[in-house]
Amino acid sequence: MSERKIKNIFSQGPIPATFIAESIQKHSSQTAIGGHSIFLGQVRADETEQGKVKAIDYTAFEEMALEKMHQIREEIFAKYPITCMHVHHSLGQVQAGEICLFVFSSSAHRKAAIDSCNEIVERIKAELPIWGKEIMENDSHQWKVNK
Amino acid sequence: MSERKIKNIFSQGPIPATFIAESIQKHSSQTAIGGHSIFLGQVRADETEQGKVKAIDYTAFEEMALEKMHQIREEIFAKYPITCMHVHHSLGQVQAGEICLFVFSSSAHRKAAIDSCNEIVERIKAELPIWGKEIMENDSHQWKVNK
Amino acid sequence: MKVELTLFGQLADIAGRTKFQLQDIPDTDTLQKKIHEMYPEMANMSYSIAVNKKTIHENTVFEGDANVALLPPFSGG
Amino acid sequence: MKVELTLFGQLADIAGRTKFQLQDIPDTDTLQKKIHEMYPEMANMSYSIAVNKKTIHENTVFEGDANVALLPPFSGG
Repeated sequence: MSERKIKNIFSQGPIPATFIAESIQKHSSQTAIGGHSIFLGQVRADETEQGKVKAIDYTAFEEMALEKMHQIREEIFAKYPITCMHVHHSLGQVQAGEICLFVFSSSAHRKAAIDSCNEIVERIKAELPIWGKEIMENDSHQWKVNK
Repeated sequence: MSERKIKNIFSQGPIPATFIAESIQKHSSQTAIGGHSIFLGQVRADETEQGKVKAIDYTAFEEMALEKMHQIREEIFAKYPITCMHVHHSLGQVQAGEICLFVFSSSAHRKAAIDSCNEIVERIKAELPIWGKEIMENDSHQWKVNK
Repeated sequence: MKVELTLFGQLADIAGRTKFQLQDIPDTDTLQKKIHEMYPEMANMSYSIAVNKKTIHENTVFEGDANVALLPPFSGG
Repeated sequence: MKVELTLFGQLADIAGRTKFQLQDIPDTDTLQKKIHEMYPEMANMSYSIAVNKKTIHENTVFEGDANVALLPPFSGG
Protein backbone atom coordinates (compact mmCIF):
# COMPACT_ATOMS: atom_id res chain seq x y z
CA MET A 1 0.00 0.00 0.00
CA SER A 2 1.28 3.42 -0.89
CA GLU A 3 2.08 6.21 1.52
CA ARG A 4 -0.01 8.71 -0.39
CA LYS A 5 -2.70 10.28 1.74
CA ILE A 6 -6.36 10.20 0.82
CA LYS A 7 -7.05 13.56 -0.79
CA ASN A 8 -10.36 15.37 -0.81
CA ILE A 9 -11.73 15.92 -4.31
CA PHE A 10 -15.03 17.56 -3.35
CA SER A 11 -15.88 21.21 -3.00
CA GLN A 12 -19.19 23.01 -2.72
CA GLY A 13 -20.58 24.64 -5.89
CA PRO A 14 -18.98 25.20 -9.30
CA ILE A 15 -15.24 25.08 -9.98
CA PRO A 16 -14.11 28.62 -10.92
CA ALA A 17 -11.90 29.20 -13.96
CA THR A 18 -9.54 31.14 -11.69
CA PHE A 19 -9.02 28.00 -9.60
CA ILE A 20 -8.04 26.13 -12.76
CA ALA A 21 -5.60 28.92 -13.67
CA GLU A 22 -4.01 28.79 -10.22
CA SER A 23 -3.63 25.04 -10.51
CA ILE A 24 -1.91 25.41 -13.89
CA GLN A 25 0.30 28.22 -12.59
CA LYS A 26 1.51 26.11 -9.64
CA HIS A 27 3.08 23.65 -12.09
CA SER A 28 5.47 26.20 -13.58
CA SER A 29 8.07 25.27 -10.96
CA GLN A 30 7.95 21.64 -12.10
CA THR A 31 10.25 21.94 -15.08
CA ALA A 32 10.34 18.19 -15.79
CA ILE A 33 6.78 18.49 -17.09
CA GLY A 34 6.33 18.79 -20.86
CA GLY A 35 2.58 18.32 -21.23
CA HIS A 36 -0.62 18.87 -19.28
CA SER A 37 -3.91 17.25 -20.17
CA ILE A 38 -7.06 18.75 -18.67
CA PHE A 39 -10.66 17.62 -18.82
CA LEU A 40 -13.48 19.88 -17.68
CA GLY A 41 -17.07 18.76 -17.26
CA GLN A 42 -19.58 21.56 -17.81
CA VAL A 43 -23.29 21.40 -16.94
CA ARG A 44 -25.38 21.28 -20.12
CA ALA A 45 -28.78 23.02 -20.45
CA ASP A 46 -30.30 19.88 -21.96
CA GLU A 47 -33.87 19.91 -23.22
CA THR A 48 -35.59 16.98 -21.50
CA GLU A 49 -39.16 15.72 -21.33
CA GLN A 50 -39.36 17.36 -17.92
CA GLY A 51 -38.15 20.73 -19.18
CA LYS A 52 -34.85 22.53 -19.74
CA VAL A 53 -32.02 21.82 -17.30
CA LYS A 54 -30.95 24.93 -15.38
CA ALA A 55 -28.62 23.28 -12.85
CA ILE A 56 -27.39 19.96 -11.51
CA ASP A 57 -27.40 19.28 -7.78
CA TYR A 58 -24.60 16.83 -6.92
CA THR A 59 -24.52 14.50 -3.93
CA ALA A 60 -21.98 11.80 -3.18
CA PHE A 61 -21.26 9.00 -0.77
CA GLU A 62 -18.18 11.00 0.10
CA GLU A 63 -16.11 8.59 2.20
CA MET A 64 -16.61 5.75 -0.25
CA ALA A 65 -15.92 8.04 -3.24
CA LEU A 66 -12.68 9.29 -1.67
CA GLU A 67 -11.49 5.75 -0.90
CA LYS A 68 -12.30 4.68 -4.45
CA MET A 69 -10.61 7.77 -5.89
CA HIS A 70 -7.53 6.99 -3.81
CA GLN A 71 -7.42 3.51 -5.31
CA ILE A 72 -7.86 4.91 -8.84
CA ARG A 73 -5.05 7.39 -8.16
CA GLU A 74 -2.72 4.61 -7.02
CA GLU A 75 -3.52 2.52 -10.08
CA ILE A 76 -3.06 5.44 -12.48
CA PHE A 77 0.32 6.33 -10.95
CA ALA A 78 1.38 2.69 -11.24
CA LYS A 79 0.26 2.49 -14.88
CA TYR A 80 1.46 5.81 -16.35
CA PRO A 81 4.73 7.75 -15.97
CA ILE A 82 2.96 10.91 -14.82
CA THR A 83 4.33 13.65 -12.60
CA CYS A 84 1.08 14.57 -10.92
CA MET A 85 -2.68 14.30 -11.14
CA HIS A 86 -5.44 16.42 -9.63
CA VAL A 87 -9.17 15.78 -9.48
CA HIS A 88 -11.90 18.16 -8.31
CA HIS A 89 -15.63 17.46 -8.33
CA SER A 90 -18.47 19.74 -7.30
CA LEU A 91 -21.10 18.99 -4.69
CA GLY A 92 -24.37 20.91 -4.41
CA GLN A 93 -25.76 23.10 -7.15
CA VAL A 94 -23.86 23.86 -10.33
CA GLN A 95 -25.66 26.05 -12.90
CA ALA A 96 -25.75 25.29 -16.63
CA GLY A 97 -22.51 26.61 -18.17
CA GLU A 98 -20.53 26.15 -14.96
CA ILE A 99 -17.73 23.61 -14.38
CA CYS A 100 -18.48 20.55 -12.19
CA LEU A 101 -15.43 18.36 -12.88
CA PHE A 102 -11.74 19.22 -13.27
CA VAL A 103 -9.22 16.48 -14.05
CA PHE A 104 -5.59 17.50 -14.54
CA SER A 105 -2.73 15.18 -15.41
CA SER A 106 0.90 16.10 -16.21
CA SER A 107 3.93 14.25 -17.52
CA ALA A 108 7.28 14.73 -19.25
CA HIS A 109 5.86 13.59 -22.60
CA ARG A 110 2.34 14.20 -23.78
CA LYS A 111 1.13 10.63 -24.26
CA ALA A 112 1.10 9.68 -20.58
CA ALA A 113 -0.69 12.90 -19.59
CA ILE A 114 -3.35 12.50 -22.29
CA ASP A 115 -3.97 8.77 -21.81
CA SER A 116 -4.07 8.96 -18.02
CA CYS A 117 -6.41 11.97 -18.06
CA ASN A 118 -8.86 10.10 -20.31
CA GLU A 119 -8.74 7.00 -18.13
CA ILE A 120 -9.27 9.01 -14.94
CA VAL A 121 -12.36 10.69 -16.43
CA GLU A 122 -13.84 7.36 -17.53
CA ARG A 123 -13.20 5.80 -14.14
CA ILE A 124 -14.64 8.76 -12.23
CA LYS A 125 -17.84 8.53 -14.23
CA ALA A 126 -18.11 4.74 -13.88
CA GLU A 127 -16.80 4.10 -10.38
CA LEU A 128 -17.37 7.02 -8.04
CA PRO A 129 -20.64 7.06 -6.05
CA ILE A 130 -21.77 10.51 -7.13
CA TRP A 131 -25.25 11.46 -8.29
CA GLY A 132 -26.48 14.44 -10.26
CA LYS A 133 -30.05 15.65 -9.93
CA GLU A 134 -31.04 17.78 -12.91
CA ILE A 135 -33.06 20.81 -11.81
CA MET A 136 -35.35 22.12 -14.54
CA GLU A 137 -36.31 25.72 -15.24
CA ASN A 138 -39.82 24.82 -14.06
CA ASP A 139 -38.27 23.51 -10.81
CA SER A 140 -39.16 19.88 -11.47
CA HIS A 141 -36.21 17.51 -11.31
CA GLN A 142 -34.92 14.18 -12.56
CA TRP A 143 -31.91 12.06 -11.72
CA LYS A 144 -29.20 12.18 -14.33
CA VAL A 145 -28.01 8.95 -15.95
CA ASN A 146 -24.44 8.67 -17.30
CA LYS A 147 -24.07 7.12 -20.72
CA MET B 1 -14.32 25.79 -49.17
CA SER B 2 -15.63 26.96 -45.82
CA GLU B 3 -16.43 30.52 -44.88
CA ARG B 4 -14.38 30.39 -41.69
CA LYS B 5 -11.69 33.03 -41.59
CA ILE B 6 -8.03 32.22 -41.13
CA LYS B 7 -7.36 32.80 -37.43
CA ASN B 8 -4.05 33.81 -35.93
CA ILE B 9 -2.69 31.25 -33.47
CA PHE B 10 0.62 32.96 -32.67
CA SER B 11 1.46 35.32 -29.88
CA GLN B 12 4.77 36.58 -28.54
CA GLY B 13 6.15 34.88 -25.41
CA PRO B 14 4.54 32.40 -23.01
CA ILE B 15 0.80 31.76 -22.73
CA PRO B 16 -0.32 33.01 -19.30
CA ALA B 17 -2.54 30.83 -17.08
CA THR B 18 -4.90 33.81 -16.76
CA PHE B 19 -5.42 33.75 -20.53
CA ILE B 20 -6.40 30.09 -20.29
CA ALA B 21 -8.84 30.91 -17.47
CA GLU B 22 -10.43 33.69 -19.54
CA SER B 23 -10.81 31.33 -22.46
CA ILE B 24 -12.55 28.74 -20.25
CA GLN B 25 -14.76 31.41 -18.66
CA LYS B 26 -15.95 32.63 -22.07
CA HIS B 27 -17.53 29.23 -22.71
CA SER B 28 -19.93 29.46 -19.77
CA SER B 29 -22.53 31.08 -22.02
CA GLN B 30 -22.41 28.06 -24.36
CA THR B 31 -24.70 25.78 -22.42
CA ALA B 32 -24.79 23.07 -25.10
CA ILE B 33 -21.21 22.18 -24.11
CA GLY B 34 -20.76 19.24 -21.73
CA GLY B 35 -17.01 18.68 -21.91
CA HIS B 36 -13.82 20.59 -22.58
CA SER B 37 -10.52 18.95 -23.39
CA ILE B 38 -7.37 21.03 -23.01
CA PHE B 39 -3.77 20.26 -23.85
CA LEU B 40 -0.95 22.49 -22.65
CA GLY B 41 2.63 22.19 -23.81
CA GLN B 42 5.14 23.32 -21.19
CA VAL B 43 8.85 23.94 -21.79
CA ARG B 44 10.96 21.27 -20.08
CA ALA B 45 14.34 21.98 -18.46
CA ASP B 46 15.87 18.95 -20.19
CA GLU B 47 19.44 17.96 -19.45
CA THR B 48 21.16 17.70 -22.83
CA GLU B 49 24.73 17.14 -23.96
CA GLN B 50 24.95 20.87 -24.55
CA GLY B 51 23.70 21.75 -21.05
CA LYS B 52 20.42 22.30 -19.26
CA VAL B 53 17.60 23.90 -21.24
CA LYS B 54 16.51 27.24 -19.76
CA ALA B 55 14.17 28.37 -22.56
CA ILE B 56 12.96 27.61 -26.06
CA ASP B 57 12.97 30.29 -28.75
CA TYR B 58 10.19 29.60 -31.25
CA THR B 59 10.10 30.74 -34.85
CA ALA B 60 7.56 29.84 -37.52
CA PHE B 61 6.86 30.24 -41.19
CA GLU B 62 3.78 32.09 -40.03
CA GLU B 63 1.70 32.45 -43.20
CA MET B 64 2.20 28.82 -44.16
CA ALA B 65 1.49 27.65 -40.59
CA LEU B 66 -1.74 29.65 -40.43
CA GLU B 67 -2.93 28.29 -43.79
CA LYS B 68 -2.11 24.76 -42.66
CA MET B 69 -3.82 25.32 -39.30
CA HIS B 70 -6.88 26.59 -41.14
CA GLN B 71 -6.98 23.38 -43.15
CA ILE B 72 -6.55 21.26 -39.99
CA ARG B 73 -9.36 23.23 -38.33
CA GLU B 74 -11.69 22.57 -41.27
CA GLU B 75 -10.89 18.88 -41.25
CA ILE B 76 -11.34 18.56 -37.48
CA PHE B 77 -14.74 20.33 -37.61
CA ALA B 78 -15.79 18.03 -40.45
CA LYS B 79 -14.67 14.92 -38.57
CA TYR B 80 -15.87 15.59 -34.99
CA PRO B 81 -19.14 17.02 -33.61
CA ILE B 82 -17.38 19.75 -31.65
CA THR B 83 -18.76 23.13 -30.66
CA CYS B 84 -15.50 25.03 -30.85
CA MET B 85 -11.75 24.71 -30.94
CA HIS B 86 -8.99 27.15 -30.07
CA VAL B 87 -5.26 26.91 -30.67
CA HIS B 88 -2.53 29.22 -29.38
CA HIS B 89 1.20 28.81 -29.94
CA SER B 90 4.03 30.95 -28.64
CA LEU B 91 6.67 32.66 -30.74
CA GLY B 92 9.94 33.99 -29.31
CA GLN B 93 11.34 32.97 -25.96
CA VAL B 94 9.43 30.78 -23.52
CA GLN B 95 11.22 29.92 -20.27
CA ALA B 96 11.30 26.40 -18.77
CA GLY B 97 8.06 25.89 -16.82
CA GLU B 98 6.08 28.27 -19.03
CA ILE B 99 3.29 27.30 -21.43
CA CYS B 100 4.05 27.38 -25.18
CA LEU B 101 1.00 25.57 -26.62
CA PHE B 102 -2.69 25.74 -25.68
CA VAL B 103 -5.22 23.54 -27.50
CA PHE B 104 -8.84 23.71 -26.37
CA SER B 105 -11.71 21.68 -27.80
CA SER B 106 -15.34 21.55 -26.58
CA SER B 107 -18.36 19.41 -27.36
CA ALA B 108 -21.71 18.26 -25.98
CA HIS B 109 -20.29 14.87 -25.03
CA ARG B 110 -16.76 14.25 -23.87
CA LYS B 111 -15.53 11.81 -26.52
CA ALA B 112 -15.52 14.32 -29.40
CA ALA B 113 -13.75 16.95 -27.30
CA ILE B 114 -11.07 14.50 -26.10
CA ASP B 115 -10.45 12.78 -29.45
CA SER B 116 -10.35 16.01 -31.44
CA CYS B 117 -8.02 17.68 -28.94
CA ASN B 118 -5.57 14.78 -29.20
CA GLU B 119 -5.68 14.80 -32.98
CA ILE B 120 -5.16 18.57 -33.14
CA VAL B 121 -2.07 18.29 -30.91
CA GLU B 122 -0.59 15.50 -33.04
CA ARG B 123 -1.22 17.40 -36.25
CA ILE B 124 0.22 20.66 -34.89
CA LYS B 125 3.44 18.88 -33.94
CA ALA B 126 3.70 17.02 -37.26
CA GLU B 127 2.41 19.53 -39.78
CA LEU B 128 2.96 23.12 -38.69
CA PRO B 129 6.23 24.77 -39.81
CA ILE B 130 7.36 25.84 -36.34
CA TRP B 131 10.84 25.42 -34.89
CA GLY B 132 12.07 25.49 -31.33
CA LYS B 133 15.62 26.46 -30.51
CA GLU B 134 16.62 25.22 -27.08
CA ILE B 135 18.63 27.85 -25.19
CA MET B 136 20.90 26.35 -22.55
CA GLU B 137 21.87 27.82 -19.19
CA ASN B 138 25.39 28.27 -20.59
CA ASP B 139 23.83 30.22 -23.53
CA SER B 140 24.73 27.59 -26.12
CA HIS B 141 21.79 26.39 -28.18
CA GLN B 142 20.51 23.47 -30.22
CA TRP B 143 17.49 22.95 -32.46
CA LYS B 144 14.78 20.87 -30.88
CA VAL B 145 13.59 17.70 -32.62
CA ASN B 146 10.02 16.44 -32.09
CA LYS B 147 9.68 12.73 -31.44
CA MET C 1 -27.17 -7.17 14.98
CA LYS C 2 -27.96 -3.75 13.62
CA VAL C 3 -27.86 -2.48 10.05
CA GLU C 4 -27.38 1.25 9.59
CA LEU C 5 -28.79 1.95 6.14
CA THR C 6 -27.97 4.95 3.94
CA LEU C 7 -29.88 5.73 0.76
CA PHE C 8 -28.72 7.95 -2.09
CA GLY C 9 -30.22 9.67 -5.09
CA GLN C 10 -33.61 8.51 -6.25
CA LEU C 11 -33.73 5.82 -3.56
CA ALA C 12 -33.63 8.50 -0.86
CA ASP C 13 -36.40 10.37 -2.71
CA ILE C 14 -38.60 7.25 -2.65
CA ALA C 15 -37.93 6.48 1.02
CA GLY C 16 -38.31 10.13 1.97
CA ARG C 17 -35.25 9.80 4.18
CA THR C 18 -31.51 9.16 3.74
CA LYS C 19 -30.77 7.06 6.84
CA PHE C 20 -32.52 4.50 9.02
CA GLN C 21 -31.76 1.42 11.06
CA LEU C 22 -32.98 -2.14 10.73
CA GLN C 23 -32.56 -4.86 13.38
CA ASP C 24 -32.00 -8.59 13.09
CA ILE C 25 -30.99 -8.72 9.45
CA PRO C 26 -28.49 -11.55 8.91
CA ASP C 27 -27.41 -10.86 5.33
CA THR C 28 -27.84 -8.62 2.31
CA ASP C 29 -30.40 -10.84 0.56
CA THR C 30 -32.67 -10.60 3.62
CA LEU C 31 -32.04 -6.86 3.74
CA GLN C 32 -33.05 -6.41 0.11
CA LYS C 33 -36.21 -8.45 0.62
CA LYS C 34 -37.12 -6.30 3.61
CA ILE C 35 -36.45 -3.07 1.70
CA HIS C 36 -38.56 -4.16 -1.24
CA GLU C 37 -41.44 -4.98 1.15
CA MET C 38 -41.13 -1.49 2.62
CA TYR C 39 -40.71 0.25 -0.74
CA PRO C 40 -42.10 -1.92 -3.56
CA GLU C 41 -41.01 0.68 -6.14
CA MET C 42 -37.37 -0.15 -5.39
CA ALA C 43 -37.83 -3.78 -6.47
CA ASN C 44 -37.84 -2.63 -10.10
CA MET C 45 -34.93 -0.28 -9.75
CA SER C 46 -31.31 -0.87 -10.55
CA TYR C 47 -28.94 -0.18 -7.66
CA SER C 48 -25.85 -1.65 -6.08
CA ILE C 49 -25.15 -2.37 -2.42
CA ALA C 50 -22.08 -1.31 -0.46
CA VAL C 51 -21.31 -2.97 2.88
CA ASN C 52 -18.90 -0.87 4.95
CA LYS C 53 -18.07 1.16 1.83
CA LYS C 54 -17.23 -1.85 -0.36
CA THR C 55 -19.53 -2.80 -3.22
CA ILE C 56 -20.68 -6.42 -2.92
CA HIS C 57 -21.51 -8.70 -5.83
CA GLU C 58 -23.25 -11.58 -4.05
CA ASN C 59 -25.17 -12.25 -0.85
CA THR C 60 -23.05 -11.13 2.09
CA VAL C 61 -23.51 -12.23 5.69
CA PHE C 62 -23.15 -9.45 8.28
CA GLU C 63 -20.51 -10.17 10.88
CA GLY C 64 -21.66 -7.70 13.51
CA ASP C 65 -23.19 -4.27 13.01
CA ALA C 66 -22.90 -3.04 9.46
CA ASN C 67 -23.15 0.18 7.48
CA VAL C 68 -24.99 -0.55 4.28
CA ALA C 69 -25.53 1.91 1.45
CA LEU C 70 -27.90 1.55 -1.48
CA LEU C 71 -26.37 3.17 -4.55
CA PRO C 72 -28.34 4.05 -7.69
CA PRO C 73 -26.38 4.11 -10.98
CA PHE C 74 -23.64 6.74 -10.68
CA SER C 75 -23.94 10.00 -12.57
CA GLY C 76 -20.97 12.08 -11.49
CA GLY C 77 -18.82 14.19 -13.76
CA MET D 1 12.83 34.05 -63.42
CA LYS D 2 13.61 34.86 -59.84
CA VAL D 3 13.50 32.65 -56.76
CA GLU D 4 13.00 34.38 -53.42
CA LEU D 5 14.41 31.94 -50.91
CA THR D 6 13.58 31.83 -47.18
CA LEU D 7 15.50 29.66 -44.74
CA PHE D 8 14.31 28.55 -41.29
CA GLY D 9 15.80 27.05 -38.16
CA GLN D 10 19.20 25.44 -38.46
CA LEU D 11 19.33 26.14 -42.21
CA ALA D 12 19.20 29.88 -41.52
CA ASP D 13 21.98 29.44 -38.93
CA ILE D 14 24.18 27.72 -41.51
CA ALA D 15 23.53 30.28 -44.24
CA GLY D 16 23.91 33.15 -41.77
CA ARG D 17 20.82 34.75 -43.31
CA THR D 18 17.11 34.03 -43.61
CA LYS D 19 16.38 35.39 -47.08
CA PHE D 20 18.14 35.75 -50.40
CA GLN D 21 17.39 35.69 -54.11
CA LEU D 22 18.63 33.40 -56.85
CA GLN D 23 18.26 34.04 -60.60
CA ASP D 24 17.70 31.68 -63.51
CA ILE D 25 16.65 28.63 -61.55
CA PRO D 26 14.16 26.58 -63.61
CA ASP D 27 13.06 24.02 -61.01
CA THR D 28 13.50 22.79 -57.43
CA ASP D 29 16.07 20.10 -58.28
CA THR D 30 18.33 22.77 -59.80
CA LEU D 31 17.68 24.98 -56.79
CA GLN D 32 18.70 22.24 -54.36
CA LYS D 33 21.87 21.50 -56.31
CA LYS D 34 22.78 25.19 -56.23
CA ILE D 35 22.09 25.45 -52.49
CA HIS D 36 24.21 22.39 -51.72
CA GLU D 37 27.08 23.91 -53.74
CA MET D 38 26.77 27.11 -51.71
CA TYR D 39 26.34 25.33 -48.35
CA PRO D 40 27.73 21.77 -48.55
CA GLU D 41 26.62 21.13 -44.95
CA MET D 42 22.99 21.26 -46.08
CA ALA D 43 23.45 18.33 -48.44
CA ASN D 44 23.47 15.98 -45.46
CA MET D 45 20.54 17.59 -43.71
CA SER D 46 16.93 16.60 -43.77
CA TYR D 47 14.55 19.35 -44.85
CA SER D 48 11.46 19.82 -46.96
CA ILE D 49 10.77 22.43 -49.62
CA ALA D 50 7.72 24.65 -49.87
CA VAL D 51 6.94 26.47 -53.11
CA ASN D 52 4.55 29.36 -52.58
CA LYS D 53 3.69 27.93 -49.13
CA LYS D 54 2.87 24.41 -50.38
CA THR D 55 5.15 21.53 -49.54
CA ILE D 56 6.33 19.72 -52.67
CA HIS D 57 7.16 16.04 -52.89
CA GLU D 58 8.91 15.87 -56.27
CA ASN D 59 10.81 18.14 -58.64
CA THR D 60 8.71 21.19 -59.38
CA VAL D 61 9.19 23.53 -62.34
CA PHE D 62 8.81 27.25 -61.54
CA GLU D 63 6.19 29.00 -63.62
CA GLY D 64 7.32 32.56 -63.06
CA ASP D 65 8.85 34.08 -59.94
CA ALA D 66 8.54 31.83 -56.91
CA ASN D 67 8.78 32.03 -53.15
CA VAL D 68 10.62 28.99 -51.92
CA ALA D 69 11.15 28.05 -48.29
CA LEU D 70 13.51 25.45 -46.91
CA LEU D 71 11.97 23.81 -43.83
CA PRO D 72 13.95 21.73 -41.32
CA PRO D 73 11.98 19.05 -39.44
CA PHE D 74 9.22 20.78 -37.43
CA SER D 75 9.52 21.08 -33.67
CA GLY D 76 6.54 23.13 -32.56
CA GLY D 77 4.39 22.45 -29.52
